[in-house]
Amino acid sequence: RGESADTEPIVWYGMMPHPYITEVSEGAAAAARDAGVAILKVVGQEWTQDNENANVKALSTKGHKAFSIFPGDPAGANGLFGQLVRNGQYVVAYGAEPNVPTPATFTVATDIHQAATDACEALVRMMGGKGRILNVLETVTDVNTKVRNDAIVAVAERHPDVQIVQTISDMSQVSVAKERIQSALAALGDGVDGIITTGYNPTLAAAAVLTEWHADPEHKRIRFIGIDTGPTVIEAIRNGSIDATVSQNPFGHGYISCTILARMVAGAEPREPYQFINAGHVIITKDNLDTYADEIRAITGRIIAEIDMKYLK
Amino acid sequence: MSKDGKEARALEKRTVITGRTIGLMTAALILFGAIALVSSTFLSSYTMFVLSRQIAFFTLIAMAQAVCLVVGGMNLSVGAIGSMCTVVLGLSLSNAGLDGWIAVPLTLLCGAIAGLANGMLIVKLRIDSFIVTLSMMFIFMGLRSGISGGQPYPVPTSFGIVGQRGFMGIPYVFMVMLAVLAVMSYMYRNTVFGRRMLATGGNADAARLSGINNNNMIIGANVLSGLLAALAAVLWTSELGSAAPETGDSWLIVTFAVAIIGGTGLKGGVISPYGIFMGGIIYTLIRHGLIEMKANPYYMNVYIGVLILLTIAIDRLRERYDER
Amino acid sequence: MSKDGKEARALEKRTVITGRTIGLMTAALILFGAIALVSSTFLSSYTMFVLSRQIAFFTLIAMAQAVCLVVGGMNLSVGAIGSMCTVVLGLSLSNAGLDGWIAVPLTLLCGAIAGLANGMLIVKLRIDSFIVTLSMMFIFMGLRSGISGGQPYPVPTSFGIVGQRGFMGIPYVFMVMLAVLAVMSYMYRNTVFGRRMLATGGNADAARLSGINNNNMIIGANVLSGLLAALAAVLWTSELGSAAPETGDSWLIVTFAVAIIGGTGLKGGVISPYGIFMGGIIYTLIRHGLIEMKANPYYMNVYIGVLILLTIAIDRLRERYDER
Amino acid sequence: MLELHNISKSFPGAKALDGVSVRFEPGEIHALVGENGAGKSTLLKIITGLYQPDSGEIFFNGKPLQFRSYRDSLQAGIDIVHQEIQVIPESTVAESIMINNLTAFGHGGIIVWKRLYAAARAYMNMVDLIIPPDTLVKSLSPAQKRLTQIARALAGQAKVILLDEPTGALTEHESGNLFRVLRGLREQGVTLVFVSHKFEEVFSLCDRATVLRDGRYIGTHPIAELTPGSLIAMMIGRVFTDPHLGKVNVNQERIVMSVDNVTSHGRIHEASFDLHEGEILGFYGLVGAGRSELARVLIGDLPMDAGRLLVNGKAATIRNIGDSLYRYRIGYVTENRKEEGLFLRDTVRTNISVAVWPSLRHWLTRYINHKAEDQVCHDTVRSLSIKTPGLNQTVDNLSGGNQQKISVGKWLAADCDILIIDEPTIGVDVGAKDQIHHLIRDLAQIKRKAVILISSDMPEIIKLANRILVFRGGRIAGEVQDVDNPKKGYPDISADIGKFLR
Ligand SMILES: Nc1ncnc2c1ncn2[C@@H]1O[C@H](COP(=O)(O)OP(=O)(O)OP(=O)(O)O)[C@@H](O)[C@H]1O
Ligand SMILES: Nc1ncnc2c1ncn2[C@@H]1O[C@H](COP(=O)(O)OP(=O)(O)OP(=O)(O)O)[C@@H](O)[C@H]1O
Ligand SMILES: [Mg+2]
Ligand SMILES: [Mg+2]
Repeated sequence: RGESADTEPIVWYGMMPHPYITEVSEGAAAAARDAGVAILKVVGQEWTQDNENANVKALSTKGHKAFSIFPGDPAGANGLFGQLVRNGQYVVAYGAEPNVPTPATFTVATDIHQAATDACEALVRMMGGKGRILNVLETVTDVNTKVRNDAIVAVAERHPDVQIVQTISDMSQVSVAKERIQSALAALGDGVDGIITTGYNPTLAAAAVLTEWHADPEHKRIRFIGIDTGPTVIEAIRNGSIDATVSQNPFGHGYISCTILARMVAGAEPREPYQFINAGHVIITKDNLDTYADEIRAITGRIIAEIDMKYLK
Repeated sequence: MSKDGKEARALEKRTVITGRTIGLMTAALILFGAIALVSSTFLSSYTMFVLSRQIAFFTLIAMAQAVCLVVGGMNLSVGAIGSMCTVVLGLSLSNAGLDGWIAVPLTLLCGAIAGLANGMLIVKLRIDSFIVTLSMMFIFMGLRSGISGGQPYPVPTSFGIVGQRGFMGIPYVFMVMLAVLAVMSYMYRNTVFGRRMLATGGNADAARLSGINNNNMIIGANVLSGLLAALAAVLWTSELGSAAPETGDSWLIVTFAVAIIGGTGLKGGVISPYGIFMGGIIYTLIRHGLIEMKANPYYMNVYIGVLILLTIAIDRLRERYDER
Repeated sequence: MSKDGKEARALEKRTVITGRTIGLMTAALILFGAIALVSSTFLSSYTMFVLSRQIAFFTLIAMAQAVCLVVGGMNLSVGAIGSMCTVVLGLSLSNAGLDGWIAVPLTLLCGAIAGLANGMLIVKLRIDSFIVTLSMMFIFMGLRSGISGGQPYPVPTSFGIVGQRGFMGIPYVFMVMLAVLAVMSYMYRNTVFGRRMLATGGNADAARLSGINNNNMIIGANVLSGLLAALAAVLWTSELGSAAPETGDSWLIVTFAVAIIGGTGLKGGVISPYGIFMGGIIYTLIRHGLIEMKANPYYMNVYIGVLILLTIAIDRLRERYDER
Repeated sequence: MLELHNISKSFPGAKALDGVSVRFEPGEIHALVGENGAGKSTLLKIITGLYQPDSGEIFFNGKPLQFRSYRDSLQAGIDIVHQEIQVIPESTVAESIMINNLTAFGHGGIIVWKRLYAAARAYMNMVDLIIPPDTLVKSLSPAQKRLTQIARALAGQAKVILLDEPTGALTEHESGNLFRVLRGLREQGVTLVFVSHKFEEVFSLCDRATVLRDGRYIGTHPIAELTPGSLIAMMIGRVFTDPHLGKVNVNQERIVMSVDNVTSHGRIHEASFDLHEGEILGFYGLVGAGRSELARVLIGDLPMDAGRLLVNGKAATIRNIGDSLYRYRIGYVTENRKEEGLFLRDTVRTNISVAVWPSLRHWLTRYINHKAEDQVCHDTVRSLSIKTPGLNQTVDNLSGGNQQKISVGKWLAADCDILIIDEPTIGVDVGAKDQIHHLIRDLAQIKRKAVILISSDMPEIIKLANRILVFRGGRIAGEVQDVDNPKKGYPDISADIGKFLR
């Protein structure tokens, strides 16, 4: 296999241009700086395993040694990872955990079940321990959706006065999400006390819908928690149109995964064949708007500090 | 002489509200009535506001598709143009800090230019519009991703007025759409440009042999399509309160579904703007009705598919029945 | 004289490889050479293995589209059928624990039935294939989401052999595709069914008046399309090592791009399986070449769009030049 | 004055025009005649900028013309009525007529329909097209579509009008009307070029005639100096005699098809007749009389709502054309070759063999035998003298007449027992017409088939048929027998037919 001097040892792969991916890539770039290795950053065209396979397979022919990859389809990605590993290349998954067992050596991700549970508990607290929840899921072809839904249902069951009044799904675009959330709100009227969204697009859409909803003084206050951040979401929290969102440490996904790969390329060995690294999450409300970034950075710092004790030898 | 006058009126009448449009109206009314019966919140002003805005939006993007279908082509890049225009709007409002009165015309211009590019490529390279707009879809989508990096642009709150407010419970967006409808309907009935576009779509060879410059008609239709897509993007940005680059990603299939439910022929030469409006209403009501009924979200698409098929099948049966 | 002689022979002989296919071959060769020149890893056996499997996959799904284009229709539900078949395959292998030898025929049958449903609706309701398959796309996609809940199904490792291995550096998948190509090419040249499908697509009225049952041809083409989509889904599942419900989500545009680059007419009546194969090669090489060149990933779609357009434009120019 | 100098034009596999020079004067009706494929349509298309010549020059009133498009030609005052009917289905008749000057009927691009209709009606009256001006073109009969096109050319007020077989779909009445209009235009100094294969028309209407043969200019002569014989000789390069076809030998004993009170709602009312072996049965009637529709009912393409059909004495249920062709061996040659007869973008081979594929299958492998297929095609091409460079030629590239021969040839190849032939010689030159006539005749006489011949060309139907059914308003109005009796003259028979038309 030809390996020219300018072949970067590490490839960081993002699904497609997307705010989450952009933040992760910043983490990857920071890791490259801090570890002093060259990292090739590649971003695909579609959020599908197909597209990822086509692109990564093309890359795998080029003599790179290690890959940091988002598993588009947690089961399907294992096929891709297996091929890379068989080809003698290291793989670290970031952002979501592939189905276990997996050929990848590490996963750096938010514990989505925990994050969804925490978010839903936070929503229940905001609703004062009782009320009706509109559960907004993002896609129907993503296993994480099911994990999140299970977590939310479990929280609702723990609180006798809380019920999920309707679940809506299948909205991988903001426009569709806005339409569906609006429709549900229109259909349920005052029958909703809280909304939880567990995807980026519905969160963006819900922020817009609720901003509009709360602009009408006759409408009752609907509590809300979303996931992921974006300028409009942060702005809506700041001006009180929505209550909270969960930040998933995307910077850390990129930074930690690439740092580990850099060590492995330099010769470090994993302590276990496979480990999950919880990159942590933080609930953002009006109170910690200006400090949440530091909280997340602190989590990342803690993980990096423990790398040699817990993950590598 | 008076006979001609009557005929002229007959033509105008026939083309404003055709039999098909009446059929669609009936379908829309039945849907409306059915939902109103089962839902207590359906007739609330919030619901009406939200739904009419949705209808306006679907109708506009379907028009952007229909104007290309009319000349016998199609525009697969309609959503991509919408996305790109959103980025242009976001850039001008947010990064360049331009005023809306400058940013919006700029965005519309961008849409028109994108449509012009489509049209020029179709006629100059003499390649099917399907292929050209498919390629251009890639290109426009790439441009919007490259320029924006996928990040939405914040827009000033004042920019949200048109998209989020209304007058007497009627959203401004809906009024804009009605105005566009009226103009389009008039254009296809009474202007030389409109009639010629219909002729080109009806039979391009015959149109050419009648001295019509088909190329100009095709270019014109594509510019119009780009313009309408840009307009939809502007209204959508205003409604959302931020310029999201992925704006047009879900448009493509909707535009076809609505335009076709609305009776626009895929073979060209036929359009009914009011029919498309009805198509927008039916499509919106189908989707809203499913949520009202708390349809299993995982099976949602099945119901949507079946209902689209049913609507069109009933419409065709009616038509065949009428022909007797 | 000798020129006339050559022309006369050309007008007399039946050819498997048309002038257009040769043009496409040249384009593919040039692309291949260009990438080989700039990349040191391109000619490695691993690269060839990976790329040829990709080519096989693109070619198969494009064929699934092309067989419908041939009869003058299209199949927008090709990816949705692929998705649904993946779910059926996953269910039979994983939940029902069936053997591959039973699960695969079952999956192919499911694809054929889906195609049959498309075909029956098109001919019975006499609705355009565009509308029917658009609605059916919703329905199939809803079914696969509803049944699977988005959950991929694990499949036994042994099931991965066909998709992941090869013989003498040639993936089994590629061989399957070559076999399919040969059968298709033979069918359209030599069988009554194949040639009648071409006739139906060329001019449905003339075909009807020549005693051809167009409805049967349309149904047949749709069944074939469903079958090919199911086959692609099976191979893809084998390659991926799991039955992922979202399998077909990205197929639609690829099928059109590859089929059209490969010279399949959008108006029906024209197909060249080997041309589609060349289309698959060109499309794969374009995508691979862009990665080889480390093209700015955010603008990737722009380059893909430009290259598709260029390929087709050059092909058309060549054609027009040939006509002189 | 329109002058052509040394015009040449080649297509792949055909030299359509070879150094043609000709002059068309104002105030004359100039006939352009020649066999199928002689280059007449090509010449007219070059004059109007639809094709660019390979070489040569055109002068109009002394100035050189360099048309880049048809619109330039219109602007210069030169218009054309095409051989092939091309319409815009969803537009109104008035609009189609006025399409070149829509802008003249409104302000700033907005149409005033009332004025448009009034103006269009004048031209419609001129060509005797008496229907509401807002009728949609798609609902017109072929003849009405043709009249619409002629009205459009008149409305253009052109100084030169080129008419390429304008009377193709018209009846004598409509043609006669058209000729009056053309003579009027001649008085106004308009230059008229008239292409026709019908000699009666050429001789009664035109002032001079130019003959083309195989793309070459043969000569221009005043009509007065010509006879049909000399004109044909110029066209085909030899002396031509129309042999008398003689009596049709019908086997009265054997009824191959019996039509009993067949009704199709709104189309055909209680049609009954018998068809015998070896018979050529003519269907005559004015445009829209229902002849073609009855044919379509018989082959199962239109529903039969009442009545019975017996084929070879047995009741036949024919649901589609597949049934009629493969079970009952009934064929139908359409009158509308472009839309229904041919696969224009496909090869000559496919077009000829499409209806015989099943029988060409290899006995074992069941795949179409290429050798047998090519044999069938070559035979057909030869027996009909179809002018094509090869079996792979795209049919679109053949001349109108050769296309018509292929449309008929397909059904000859299919070897049906009963063949319904609808307007077999529309746009076919005399030579080819004669060939097709002989083929139809041989079909009945030598191959002992039964033929139904639908034709609006009275001489043709009288020449071939032994019996003629006259149609009016969807009914069989009457029957003229003994048509092939050599003792009966053309005037007698046409008078008999005329009785039933009123
Ligand atoms: N577009 C074309 N491509 C290729 N060949 C063509 C084309 N148009 C005409 N030809 C050829 O040019 C020759 C002249 O055709 P043209 O149509 O001018 O004949 P015509 O005299 O009008 O015959 P007809 O009486 O049958 O209409 C024919 O051999 C024909 O096959
Ligand atoms: N009076 C009429 N006015 C307008 N259209 C008519 C009229 N009568 C029939 N038609 C239409 O004209 C077409 C030709 O009719 P049909 O084929 O039955 O008649 P035909 O006797 O075969 O005449 P043709 O010479 O036109 O073939 C049909 O489509 C029919 O609907
Ligand atoms: Mg001609
Ligand atoms: Mg007829």
